[in-house]
Amino acid sequence: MEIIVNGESKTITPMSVTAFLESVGIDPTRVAVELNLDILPKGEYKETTLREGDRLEIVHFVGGGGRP
Amino acid sequence: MEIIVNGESKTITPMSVTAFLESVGIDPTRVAVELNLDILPKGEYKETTLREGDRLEIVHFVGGGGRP
Amino acid sequence: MEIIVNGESKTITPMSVTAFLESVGIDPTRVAVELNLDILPKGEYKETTLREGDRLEIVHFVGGGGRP
Amino acid sequence: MEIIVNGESKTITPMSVTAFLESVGIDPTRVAVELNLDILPKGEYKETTLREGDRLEIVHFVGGGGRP
Amino acid sequence: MSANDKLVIAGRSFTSRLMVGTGKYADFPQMVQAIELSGAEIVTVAVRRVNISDRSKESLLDHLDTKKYTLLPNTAGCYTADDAVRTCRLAREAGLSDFVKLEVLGDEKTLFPDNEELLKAATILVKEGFTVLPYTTDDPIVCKKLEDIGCAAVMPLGAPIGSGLGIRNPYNIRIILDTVKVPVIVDAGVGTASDAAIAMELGCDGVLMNTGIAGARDPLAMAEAMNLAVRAGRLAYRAGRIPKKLYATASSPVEGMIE
Amino acid sequence: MSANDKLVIAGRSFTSRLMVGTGKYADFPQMVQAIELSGAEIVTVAVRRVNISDRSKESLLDHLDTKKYTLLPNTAGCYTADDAVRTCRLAREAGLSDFVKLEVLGDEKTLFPDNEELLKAATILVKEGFTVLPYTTDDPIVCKKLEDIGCAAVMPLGAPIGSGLGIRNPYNIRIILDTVKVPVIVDAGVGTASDAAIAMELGCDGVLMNTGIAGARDPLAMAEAMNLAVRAGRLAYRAGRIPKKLYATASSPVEGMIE
Amino acid sequence: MSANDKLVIAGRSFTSRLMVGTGKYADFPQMVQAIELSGAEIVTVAVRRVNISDRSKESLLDHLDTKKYTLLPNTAGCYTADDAVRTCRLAREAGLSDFVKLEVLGDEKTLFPDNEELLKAATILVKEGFTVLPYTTDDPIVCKKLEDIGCAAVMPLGAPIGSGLGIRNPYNIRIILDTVKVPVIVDAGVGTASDAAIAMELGCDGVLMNTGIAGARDPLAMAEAMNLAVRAGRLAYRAGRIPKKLYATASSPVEGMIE
Amino acid sequence: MSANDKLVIAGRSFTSRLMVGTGKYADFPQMVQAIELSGAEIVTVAVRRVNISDRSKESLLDHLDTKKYTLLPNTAGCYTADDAVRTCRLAREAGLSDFVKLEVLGDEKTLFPDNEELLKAATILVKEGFTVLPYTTDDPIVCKKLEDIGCAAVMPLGAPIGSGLGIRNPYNIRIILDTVKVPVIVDAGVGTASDAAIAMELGCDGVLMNTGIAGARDPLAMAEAMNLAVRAGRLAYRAGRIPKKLYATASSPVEGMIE
Repeated sequence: MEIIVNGESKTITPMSVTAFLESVGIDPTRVAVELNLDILPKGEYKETTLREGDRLEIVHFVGGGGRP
Repeated sequence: MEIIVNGESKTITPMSVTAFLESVGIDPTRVAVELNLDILPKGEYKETTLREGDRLEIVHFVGGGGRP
Repeated sequence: MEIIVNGESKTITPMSVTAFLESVGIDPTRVAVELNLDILPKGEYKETTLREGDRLEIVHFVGGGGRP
Repeated sequence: MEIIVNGESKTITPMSVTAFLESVGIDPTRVAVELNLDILPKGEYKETTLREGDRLEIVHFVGGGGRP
Repeated sequence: MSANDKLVIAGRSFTSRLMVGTGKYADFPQMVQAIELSGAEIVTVAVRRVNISDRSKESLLDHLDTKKYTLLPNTAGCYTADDAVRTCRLAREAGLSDFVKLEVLGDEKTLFPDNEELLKAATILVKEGFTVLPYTTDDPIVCKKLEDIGCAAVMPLGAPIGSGLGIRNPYNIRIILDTVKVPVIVDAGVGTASDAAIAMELGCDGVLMNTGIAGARDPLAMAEAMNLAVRAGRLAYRAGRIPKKLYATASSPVEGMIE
Repeated sequence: MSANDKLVIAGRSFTSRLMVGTGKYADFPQMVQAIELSGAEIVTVAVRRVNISDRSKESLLDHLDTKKYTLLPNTAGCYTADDAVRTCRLAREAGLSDFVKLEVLGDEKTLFPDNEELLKAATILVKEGFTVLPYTTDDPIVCKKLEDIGCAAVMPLGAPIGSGLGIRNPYNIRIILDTVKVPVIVDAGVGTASDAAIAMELGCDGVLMNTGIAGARDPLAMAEAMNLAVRAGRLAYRAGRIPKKLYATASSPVEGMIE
Repeated sequence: MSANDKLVIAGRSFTSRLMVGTGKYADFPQMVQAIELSGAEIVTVAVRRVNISDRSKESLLDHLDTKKYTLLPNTAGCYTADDAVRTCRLAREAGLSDFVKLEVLGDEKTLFPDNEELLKAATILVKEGFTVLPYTTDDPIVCKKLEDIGCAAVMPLGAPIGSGLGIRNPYNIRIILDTVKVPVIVDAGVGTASDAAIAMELGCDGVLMNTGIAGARDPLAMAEAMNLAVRAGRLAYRAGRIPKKLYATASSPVEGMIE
Repeated sequence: MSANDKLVIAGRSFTSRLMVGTGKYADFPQMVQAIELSGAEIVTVAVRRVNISDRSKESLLDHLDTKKYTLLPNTAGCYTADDAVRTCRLAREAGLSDFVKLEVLGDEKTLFPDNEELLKAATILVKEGFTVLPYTTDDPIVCKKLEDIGCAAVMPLGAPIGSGLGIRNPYNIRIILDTVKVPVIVDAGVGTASDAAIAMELGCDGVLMNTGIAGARDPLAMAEAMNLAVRAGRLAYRAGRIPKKLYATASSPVEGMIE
């Protein structure tokens, strides 16, 4: 099935968010996840199963945004 | 009857706005009139008769409001 | 004979300062003349005869020297 | 006899500069002495005897003179 | 050269780039003389209730020749968009034109504008066909929004009203000049002639002031000073000043130095 | 009011408080027009050797009406008291008056004055009956010494010659104004109209400039700008500006606000 | 004395009054060293999409000790209230605290804040329990509104982001300090150490910077300089500086001068 | 980095670039503590007559550890070259070194230096083997002459003594830095920490102050502030600040913005 991750479509087999993050090598403690525009609390990664057409935003902290 | 003119109540006999302005010695061409919060066009002064409880605002230009 | 005029040597026949100025086409009223480092008053141009080795400075006003 | 010390006249018996400094309780190592407008080197305090009319300037360091 | 250098606001053109207020003068004759000496063509006036009980007081319009001057009613003293809009509607009815100097103050102490309310009021007034000249802060983003709304000019403050501090932040004024296409008129802060000249040298299209003139020890002399200063600053802006350098070179020819 | 507000130097009075130089113009006609537009009455000129070999060049005096303008010969380019004194003597002989703008430069790079040499030259020239207008730094002590020597005015720099940096240190200028009684004329540094206005607002008696005008993209427009700016600054100084405050108060009457 | 002089934001107290960004460094080790030398306890970070395809890149959190530093996620790059709010929610989920540095930009060129959108976003975020530190202009009215909304501090710019122009308008900053009770932190504009000292001497509670340090030729030396400067400025503010005077008096006793 | 960044004067090197005076303190203990907190290694002292009649007064040297601090006797209060030279000779005899801070004042009101007398005194003292540190104006020509005479440093004022006006003319200081090779130490005018930082950021080699610290409400806090500020300014100067720009660019990466 197809999902959209950070704007790019990806083909995956049905799996939980936790499983997906592992599959792409992302440490769940270091990111925030938005599922179809709503924040997905870390506690719900495990029982949340990704569905066809889901839109995932996975973000983390990067350097920047301070001001001179 | 009673009307409110510029915040102060005044006792008058029923009359047109034109008549009222004359009665208080105001040149209609030099002012603007608001009747119950709506602008009263100069053209309507004559046929507009004041009613009990009407709120009149009569304003003109004064020095001020420029900025240093 | 030789004289030095504004730093350059010039060969002339003995003559007065007035004559010399005319010979080089200078209007005496527009300049000041220094003869051997001393100011030569305009009144003395006529009777002053140039001698071998005399140093003449002839200056005038030019644009400049104001400050922005 | 009379001498002038820092602008004030003082009556003393003939004595050396060292003796005088002791008499007024001044530590020689902490001051500089000018005798009749000439610097008196510390080494000469002992053998220098004060004479009638001598002008002594005795100075030391005080707080001040820095600039904000 | 100034002949063809007009200030154009909403299609109307003016020769003078100085606009003046009518407040704080000793009396009407002094006000009239000062305005005359300032050379201003646009004069701001406030809108206030007629005093019904005492009609003795003369009216401003007995003194100001409305053929000669363009009256610019202002909303001085309004603290909400609603008050300002209402005042503008009254002003249009009392006056002859659609021009209004829109100000919505945020605080009685500093008289800084409340840009949030200002934007609301400007939106309504432009829709109602007013020619809106808004008094605002030296904020390029707000100025751009005012232009996009359809204001005929933007009037950023140089410094707080009546402060006489001049153009506190010429950098922001320059950014505003780079950002909007409508005329930029410095409103508030001018304390002396050089302040007005500096505003014009930055490239502003005009300057509006009141206290700077009316509050001076000699308002008439200051009115004339401001008149000259605005023209001087405009001319200097157009003339193209010399660059600033840490040192420079003599303006005298070096050749021919006596030895 | 300016009618009776004259600049008086050594007993001679002038209506204009702007003095201009004659260097750096494209040609004589441009120079003449610029001087005309500046309104200046005192014009500084340099003293140089006549070119004997080539007499084709026109003379400055073919263009400057000496009935209309007071020529102020300067010692630009002199680096010692002796050179400056010698130049002044020649200038007096070449010209018609005792007025000289005395400058003794300390360094070709910055063109800062050498005050030590300046004081020597001024002492000699005053003794010889010259009316000495010395170009100096913004140093109150040197200015006081120049006054005590008998100079007719002091001309502190606003900034280095040709720098266009304006009045870099108004504090020193103010102290000089408190210190000397002779006229204080800012000489050097003025880059644009507001600089000239600021000098006058400080209380200076005049301003002298050359590059500020001649070096502008449009010298004629800048000459007019400087003319207006000096008058604006003088008027503002005499008018008595409003005090500066962090905030201020509205210039509109508060009574009678609509509710 | 600094011992008991803490910066308190939303009940949390900090010893350092300098906050730093994490952008523009050559590499993570340089960033970490610079932050260390700056003495900052609060560090701003941006929120961005994880790069799914390439996981090689190290994460910021591999380098920043979150026990030692308080991370302050920012909404840099957001141009609408909605984007900013959404970014803050993600930041809270990704991080550990409710602190957010809220910025809503009005324009890509100048990076000035859009205060209208900022006020909308702040209102929503405060309701959702965020501790909001908003980046805004030096506008006292907006700062007061942000305080009234419930922001934990206000962060007016000293000058445009990355401009290095310092505190362009100290007058407005002073008015803001008179107007709000929450901490005032200058954010943006600091180019060198004295800029930071000046901000603190005005009475500001802190300074936030990034480019000023990261963009310097030697970021580590500048980080140390800013650390010292902020402490110097704060100490000077508390020490109570001498008044400014046109002249003054010698600091040496006059009695006992040698003759 | 500061480790190897020494101030070298006449072959002697110092770690601190701050020099302080000893006047105007409440009492000796406060003076000693302030000097300690300032981190200064060079301390200026005045030379005065011993009070013969009343020997009760403690001596400065009872409090200042001359092993720890280099005493720099000054000629404060001298108005002629002769007085200054005489005072220096006495100072050398009273003290241990050839270092003297030479000042010859021109006027009791402003305390500006008299450079003409200063140059005379400096010439004599250098011949007599003194290490001369002259207090002068911000005049590049005089500074060059002082260097040529053989002075070990030049100490231009930032502003009049005790004025607290800071560096009034940074342009002149920069020109002086371009003109001389000996250390340039700003002496006089510093009123608060940022003033000291600015002096160092200009590239000056050091700063000397007294009233700025001693006159503060809390001299100890200000002493520490100045200590930090001088180090901050020096570090910033060496770090190489970011350029100033009218606008700038965000310090956050644009790629990866959430949509």
